[in-house]
Amino acid sequence: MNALVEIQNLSTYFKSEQGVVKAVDALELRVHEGETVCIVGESGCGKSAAAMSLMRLIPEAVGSIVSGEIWFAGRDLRKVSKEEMRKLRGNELAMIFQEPMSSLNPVLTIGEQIMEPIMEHQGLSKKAAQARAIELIELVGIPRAKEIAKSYPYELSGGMLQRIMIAIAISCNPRLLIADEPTTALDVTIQAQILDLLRKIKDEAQTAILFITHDLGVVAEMADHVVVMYAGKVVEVSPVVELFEEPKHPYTQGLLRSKPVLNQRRAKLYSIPGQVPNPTTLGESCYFHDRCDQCLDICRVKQPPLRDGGDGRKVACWLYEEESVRGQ
Amino acid sequence: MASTVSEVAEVTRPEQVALRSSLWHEAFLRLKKKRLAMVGLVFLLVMAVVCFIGPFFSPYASGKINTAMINKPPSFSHWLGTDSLGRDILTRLMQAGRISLTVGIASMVLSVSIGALLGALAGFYRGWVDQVIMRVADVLMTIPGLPLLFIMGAVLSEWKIPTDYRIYIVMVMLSLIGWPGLARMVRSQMLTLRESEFMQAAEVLGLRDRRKLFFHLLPNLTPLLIVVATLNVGGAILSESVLSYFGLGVVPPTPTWGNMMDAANTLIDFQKRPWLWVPPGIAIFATVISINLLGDGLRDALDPKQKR
Amino acid sequence: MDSNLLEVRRLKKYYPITGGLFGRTIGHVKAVDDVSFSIQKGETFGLVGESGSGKSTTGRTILRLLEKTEGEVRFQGIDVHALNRQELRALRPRMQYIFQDPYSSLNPRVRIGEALGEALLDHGLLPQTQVRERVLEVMALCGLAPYHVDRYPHEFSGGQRQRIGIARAIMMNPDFIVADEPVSALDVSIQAQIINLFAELQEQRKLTYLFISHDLSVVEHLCTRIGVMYLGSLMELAPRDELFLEPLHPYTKALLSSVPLPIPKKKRERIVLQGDMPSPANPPAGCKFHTRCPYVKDICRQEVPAFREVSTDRFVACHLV
Amino acid sequence: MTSYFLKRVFYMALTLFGASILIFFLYALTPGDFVDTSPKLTAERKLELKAMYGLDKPVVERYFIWMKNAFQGDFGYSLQYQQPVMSLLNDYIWNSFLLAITSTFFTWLIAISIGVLSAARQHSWFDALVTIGVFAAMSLPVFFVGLLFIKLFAVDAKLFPAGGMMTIGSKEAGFAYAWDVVQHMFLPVTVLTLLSVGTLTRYFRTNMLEVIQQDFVRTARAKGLKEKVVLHKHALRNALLPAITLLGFELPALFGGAIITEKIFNWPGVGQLYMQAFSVRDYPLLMGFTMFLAILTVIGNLSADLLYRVADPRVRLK
Amino acid sequence: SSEGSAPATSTQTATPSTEASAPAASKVQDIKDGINLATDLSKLPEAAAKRTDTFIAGLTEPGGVFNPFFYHNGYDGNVSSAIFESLVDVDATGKPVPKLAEKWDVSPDQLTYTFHLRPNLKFSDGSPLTAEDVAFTLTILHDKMYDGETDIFVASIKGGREYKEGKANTIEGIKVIDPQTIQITTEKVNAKSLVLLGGQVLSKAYYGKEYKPGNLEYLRTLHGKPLGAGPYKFEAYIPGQEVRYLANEHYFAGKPQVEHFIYKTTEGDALQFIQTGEMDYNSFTVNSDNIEQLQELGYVNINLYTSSAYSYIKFNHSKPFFKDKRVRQAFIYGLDRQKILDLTYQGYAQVANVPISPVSWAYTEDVNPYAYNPEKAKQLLDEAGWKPGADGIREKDGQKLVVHYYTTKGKLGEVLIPIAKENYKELGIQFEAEMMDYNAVLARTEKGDHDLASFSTTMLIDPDDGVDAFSTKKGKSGFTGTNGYSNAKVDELLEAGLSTLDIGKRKAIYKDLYKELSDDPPYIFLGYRKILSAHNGKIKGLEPNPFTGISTSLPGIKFE
Ligand SMILES: Nc1ncnc2c1ncn2[C@@H]1O[C@H](COP(=O)(O)OP(=O)(O)OP(=O)(O)O)[C@@H](O)[C@H]1O
Ligand SMILES: Nc1ncnc2c1ncn2[C@@H]1O[C@H](COP(=O)(O)OP(=O)(O)OP(=O)(O)O)[C@@H](O)[C@H]1O
Ligand SMILES: [Mg+2]
Ligand SMILES: [Mg+2]
Repeated sequence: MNALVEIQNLSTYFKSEQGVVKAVDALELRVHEGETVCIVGESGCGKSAAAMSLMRLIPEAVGSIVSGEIWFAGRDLRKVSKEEMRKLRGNELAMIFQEPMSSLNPVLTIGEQIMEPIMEHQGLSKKAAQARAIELIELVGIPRAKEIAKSYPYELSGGMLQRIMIAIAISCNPRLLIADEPTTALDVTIQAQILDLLRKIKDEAQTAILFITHDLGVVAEMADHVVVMYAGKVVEVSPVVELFEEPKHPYTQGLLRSKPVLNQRRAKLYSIPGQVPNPTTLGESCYFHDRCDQCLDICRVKQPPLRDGGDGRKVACWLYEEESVRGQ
Repeated sequence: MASTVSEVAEVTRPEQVALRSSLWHEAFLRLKKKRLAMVGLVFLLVMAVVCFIGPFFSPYASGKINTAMINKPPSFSHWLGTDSLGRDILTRLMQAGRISLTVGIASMVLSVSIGALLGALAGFYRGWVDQVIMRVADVLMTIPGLPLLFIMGAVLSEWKIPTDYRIYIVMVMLSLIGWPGLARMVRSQMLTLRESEFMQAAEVLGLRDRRKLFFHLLPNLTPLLIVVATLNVGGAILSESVLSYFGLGVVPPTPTWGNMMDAANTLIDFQKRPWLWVPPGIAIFATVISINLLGDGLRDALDPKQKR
Repeated sequence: MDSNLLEVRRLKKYYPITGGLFGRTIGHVKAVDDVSFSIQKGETFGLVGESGSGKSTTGRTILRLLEKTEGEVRFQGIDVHALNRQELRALRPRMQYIFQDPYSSLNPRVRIGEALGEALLDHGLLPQTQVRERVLEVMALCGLAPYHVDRYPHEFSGGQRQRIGIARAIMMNPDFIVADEPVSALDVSIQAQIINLFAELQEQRKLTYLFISHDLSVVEHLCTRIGVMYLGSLMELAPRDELFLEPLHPYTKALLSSVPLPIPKKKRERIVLQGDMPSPANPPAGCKFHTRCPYVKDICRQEVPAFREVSTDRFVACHLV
Repeated sequence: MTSYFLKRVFYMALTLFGASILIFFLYALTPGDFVDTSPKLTAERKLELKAMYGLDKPVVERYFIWMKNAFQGDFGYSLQYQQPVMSLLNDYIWNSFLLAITSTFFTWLIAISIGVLSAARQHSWFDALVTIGVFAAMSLPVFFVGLLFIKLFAVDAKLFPAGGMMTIGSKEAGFAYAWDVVQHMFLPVTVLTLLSVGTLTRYFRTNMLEVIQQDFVRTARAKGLKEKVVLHKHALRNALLPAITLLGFELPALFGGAIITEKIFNWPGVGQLYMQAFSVRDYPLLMGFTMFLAILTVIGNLSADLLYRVADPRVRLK
Repeated sequence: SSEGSAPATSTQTATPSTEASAPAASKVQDIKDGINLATDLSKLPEAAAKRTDTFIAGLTEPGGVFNPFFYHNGYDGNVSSAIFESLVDVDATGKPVPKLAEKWDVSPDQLTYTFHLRPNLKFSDGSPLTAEDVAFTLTILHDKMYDGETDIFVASIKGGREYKEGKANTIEGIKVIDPQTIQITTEKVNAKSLVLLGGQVLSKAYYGKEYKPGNLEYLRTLHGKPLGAGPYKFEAYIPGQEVRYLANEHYFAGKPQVEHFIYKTTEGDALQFIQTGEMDYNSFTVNSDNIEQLQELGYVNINLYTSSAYSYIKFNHSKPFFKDKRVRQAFIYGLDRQKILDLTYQGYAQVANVPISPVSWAYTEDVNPYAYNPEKAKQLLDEAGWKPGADGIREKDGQKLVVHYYTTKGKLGEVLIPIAKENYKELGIQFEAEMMDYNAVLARTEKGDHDLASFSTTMLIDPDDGVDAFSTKKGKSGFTGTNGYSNAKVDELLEAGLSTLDIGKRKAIYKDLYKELSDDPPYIFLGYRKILSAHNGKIKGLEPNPFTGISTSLPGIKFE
């Protein structure tokens, strides 16, 4: 089956005063039509950078995609012109961000902000766009849509704003919806609502969703496939059930073990020692080696490749390599 | 927050133990990377050194009037020519630089300290302290600067201050005009800072006001103060020239860049004797630019949140 | 109960709302509206609830970082809100606060060593010469290395900064600490480290915590008793196990069922609450939860349910229980 | 109306009162008075005249007399011009106003355009050039730029008139007159604009830089909007809002700051009047002028504040 | 600027100098006093060449009070002088000549003046000008509410005081004999009375309609629409821009040939307007730079003449060290005045030694020239008991010889200060200078804060105007004030100089007076400078006069 999105060997580097930050390093990613893929990982591991690379929204002044291919519906997004890319954005590729409050323009009305992409991409008249906007507001489950359309962002709660963001994102029936931590800033009860809504959209429109989060609970609820990232690299790729049942990479294992889980109280939480490495001073070693409790000699000198286990799972860890390969 | 990662890792590296970092030292390191700012800094240093030391090497330092050498264009003996009284322009330019730089810097220091202190007090204590300070600031801001300078110039000369101190009067005048704008900015920053979490933390610790004010709040104003300060230096040098234009500045024969330019304030000199006004013009221009470039760089460099 | 370290009685905190073209006061945000509870020495009292439910306001009003509107806060029998500035300052070392955001709660221009030691100096608790020693000692306790002492906050990671925040709080040997969502801003892998540190310190120093969080799993892990807040009021208050095993209030139930569990494909009975939390400036009449309650009855719309003790040490405010 | 408004009005009154006291007493402290400037008068004659003008009364009393009249809208007669201060200001103020408004307009127009462009292309050569240009504009003394322009554009190139507000002796009216004035305005407006555009450009550039890093700009781009729309509709609007408050300070400052420009270009503005009044210590006129500026400032501030409240939905509807 | 054209003095022209320009080594050729004709009229800018019925002159800042007796701004005086005509005028040496008055008789006791007006005089509106109008004009000058700068009491008209104090309804000394004759009786002989009494004439019909003693308020509304009998009549005033005139067809000497006349408001040396041809006449700071520029233009007539004013540095005579005249003499000997003038005016000024300009009939060179002589100065100081102290500064009775000098901003100050500092340092005098605005200098010298302060007189018509400040009675008022100079012989001579109208006798008296003043100097006389103006070479008949500027020749100008 052909994937809707296929990212190969994508690297995005940022320039910082300290040096080059390899925010995304040889990323492999595949999203099929109607599928939800979750990217998990700690803050700064490059999740957003990956999403922004896909949208080609990395600000030129600070960073750029240095290599790789981004295939979207048969086209390499790295090769399309700026103008074409712009026409894709908001149309076939849509994105929702983490902070709904700051992601909406404070001085424009909600209605206006929803109408913009509709008018831009679908060429609807102002009137028609207005009607469509109100429809969309209702669609994402907000009552009194007409009034809401006339209000300004600060007048709405975070949950409502995030729904507005979703309304904007789905306004042009995108084929891929990228959600960058859409619920992190929200409360659990609101999060439940939003997750419900996203599931509904996915089911109804067969929209593919690239869902970024660091909450394993959300991953378990939303994902079909999971991509675990660490320091810009993919360390594990797996269907969701298998991942939670049998995490392979020590980092994934650590993550799962260190999260306190409701109704599963333990006397002491497991904690991964140390912290995420500085992205500018990464060497040749496995980036996780100094926090890993199963660290091998080779881990300190060589990076493990992302190996396809054949069962639909991939992992980048020397523990799963043949002894012979390891020995090299 | 995107800034975490880069700051994290080095901490774990023991080889950095010995490096006792200082904010200023770091700031300097950061500053060194900003080319424009360094150009500004180097230029200012050179300018200062030349102005303060240069005249000692000049054969014309006494400023003696030479009727035989009036309005001569640059030549080997007078590198930048002579003025309408036959004085060496280069020497005067350097002597003027001393005064102009001093006026600029001193009035900046004065107005920035007054503004920062009053603004900080107003923002920190609020209540009547705030009311009094801000109302006075309002009043001063209500009256446009130039008319106020005229009056003050006339009033201050009445106070029989020896003419050598006239320059200090000029500085005081400029800073008396200059503080309210800054005080407002400082105050509004203080109001924000006051509510910041780290100030809440200071409150939890039960720290004294003095400590909160001078140890926690004021240092956080440095970026603002630096920007304002650098703008002020340029502003003060220019204002001095305007005051000179109106005869309220420093008394001749003491030269300043401002009154040197003003001396060439006729169409004739403009057309025929560029050596009279080009050097002081360039001096003011370059100094103001340098200071502003330096200030821009410094502000960025002093921001500890900016990564190296 | 004389083992009560802290007693909060009918505490209210209203913020005035200004607005309109001319910025006059047009109403009040009832951030904390009639909250009562007590905390015993040595326990960890958890306060959970959604954003805006008034958890932080409660915590800050207890420590008098905010002036109360009404009610009473007694700390070791002392009425905190009746003290003058000097007395309050003298009381400060005994009760401390840990902030949610480890980034903004440290002054970016003050070295860690100074940030930790300054209070000791300012209160004259230790002579200058011994301060550094003590700082290093506490830093070690919180898992910070001695060489960190002369660094600036921006040179630390989030987890380390939160350790610094904790170190600062315990520096003066307080009896009581309000921890306001201390792990929410941290990464999963770091969260566990900090939660463990809280537990360790409590054991060693016999600390009493008021632990504020919106993450029920964290609260479950750390707290002995838990209060559930909604719109400025306590809905339910119970010992941990009872609350998690048998929640009484419909809100507590909904909250518990909303937490996503890291167990894929597990089918749970889920209560998805509709709508948002109403504005605390204009709370619904009757039971504040009635607008979102799946079991709402007529009485809920009319009468405010009393916050009553339904069994030993279990309190709930619901007409249906 | 509401307490906020009342408070503002009260502060305005307080500020004006403070300003009037300050100015009056400063003027009183300035050596010399109107009568002293007359070179030909005998000592007795001077005393007579001082009594006639009330200059012999104690300062405090003079202040209260002035205050009382001012309250009744009577700013007195100019000593030198023998005309009511108000009608005198009226003769000159509009000329200054014309200059001030026009140059404010261009200053903002240019500052906004350059600010937006250079922020959009941060770190480009254009941006660097703008930075230097901005500082350059901020570091030249007015009289210098003024003279330079007269020499270059009026005397040498003969492109524009050298000064004044209309062709001498011109009896044109209507459009021809307007065109004449526009030509005469060109140089002074350019100078004024040049001198104030720097600071404002800097301000807008910084503002824009801040705004374009905000999340909602990213959202706008993610929506696939044209870059022009992103910059002008989304970013600029947000960058403009806080600047409204600046506008309140701008205009009065321009009046005060145009004094030199008016002098150099022979513009029949109020700055000239002020200078003249100051040199002969024409107190009623001086007080009238400064109070005019003070009132302008205070009203400017208030309206800018109100405008801001109307323009910014966040403040507006709360 | 107006300096060259002011018949009345402006408050500004009294400053030592408001000019600011740098002299150059003199390349100027063939420039002589008087009018230097244009060399190349073909260079005349188009704008100027086209203009044939409008004469445009530059004037700094007229203010709108166009009444010769009420203005407070000298430039308003210039504006008025084209509109109003006087009975008696003065010629280029300051001697009275007939104007509206055909002739006048002075009684043998020199107390009564009878003016005979020309026949058929008319104001510009066609109404007749009679002796009644003259009487009215003199009367309102005596009104108790009169606040102008004309001091009519100098003439001591009989009954004037009574009128002012309200004790009389008319002034006894003013008698209208017939419409063409008026007789004025004074109580005291004063050589200046003739010109004062024969001043400009206001129309009683126009200005006197509402007049009641003690009420001059109504006049204010007329200041902006003047009516007189001068060569031009007022057309319009555009504040800050220009004053426009039309030729007066009722002018006694015939309607001027140039129909329009405009005073354009300009600032400083407005050379640019001459260069663009927008203006026909303007005056300039005198220096070789300006002259050279004007000569280069080629199409202007350059007028150069010596001013009737002189500049000086006044001593504060209340200061103990100036009580000794040897000290004052030393200050004069020790100051290189020639150098100061040379640097300031580039050869267009001469050192002054008497308080009257060389253009006046009273001028003499028969006094001590006080040539620069530091040795002599030192000797005088030694004699006076001022001995050099350890730091080189002279002292006496423990007091150091430190003098404070006040001046206004300007070229003269810029040159004088460094030179004086140098010169006086050599003598052992510490010289401290300060610059302030004119009004402040005035106020502070009046208070006696200064030791030295420099000023320039206004235009001096009568020699007495240059010396009256030295009278013991006069004392300290104004910029001429001496703060206590007193010399019995001077007083006597001053009195004598005024008490005769005979110029021959007066000449002798002033000569004695100048000798005495040279010996016991009240001031350091600095110099007489020249006045420079230029006008479109196409214009003929324009001959600026040191006393009245361009107004005298206005009626006769024409375009070639
Ligand atoms: N504009 C930028 N300039 C320089 N470095 C950047 C920039 N944006 C991101 N980075 C760096 O790139 C790396 C990846 O950042 P990214 O935002 O993709 O992380 P993330 O996984 O989305 O984290 P979070 O969970 O905090 O959103 C980080 O090290 C970050 O510091
Ligand atoms: N300074 C303030 N002025 C006005 N209203 C405020 C202020 N601080 C908080 N509030 C309001 O009071 C209510 C309770 O706020 P509080 O911060 O206590 O909630 P919280 O439970 O801590 O929420 P969170 O989880 O977001 O921290 C909220 O509605 C908030 O908007
Ligand atoms: Mg992210
Ligand atoms: Mg909170």
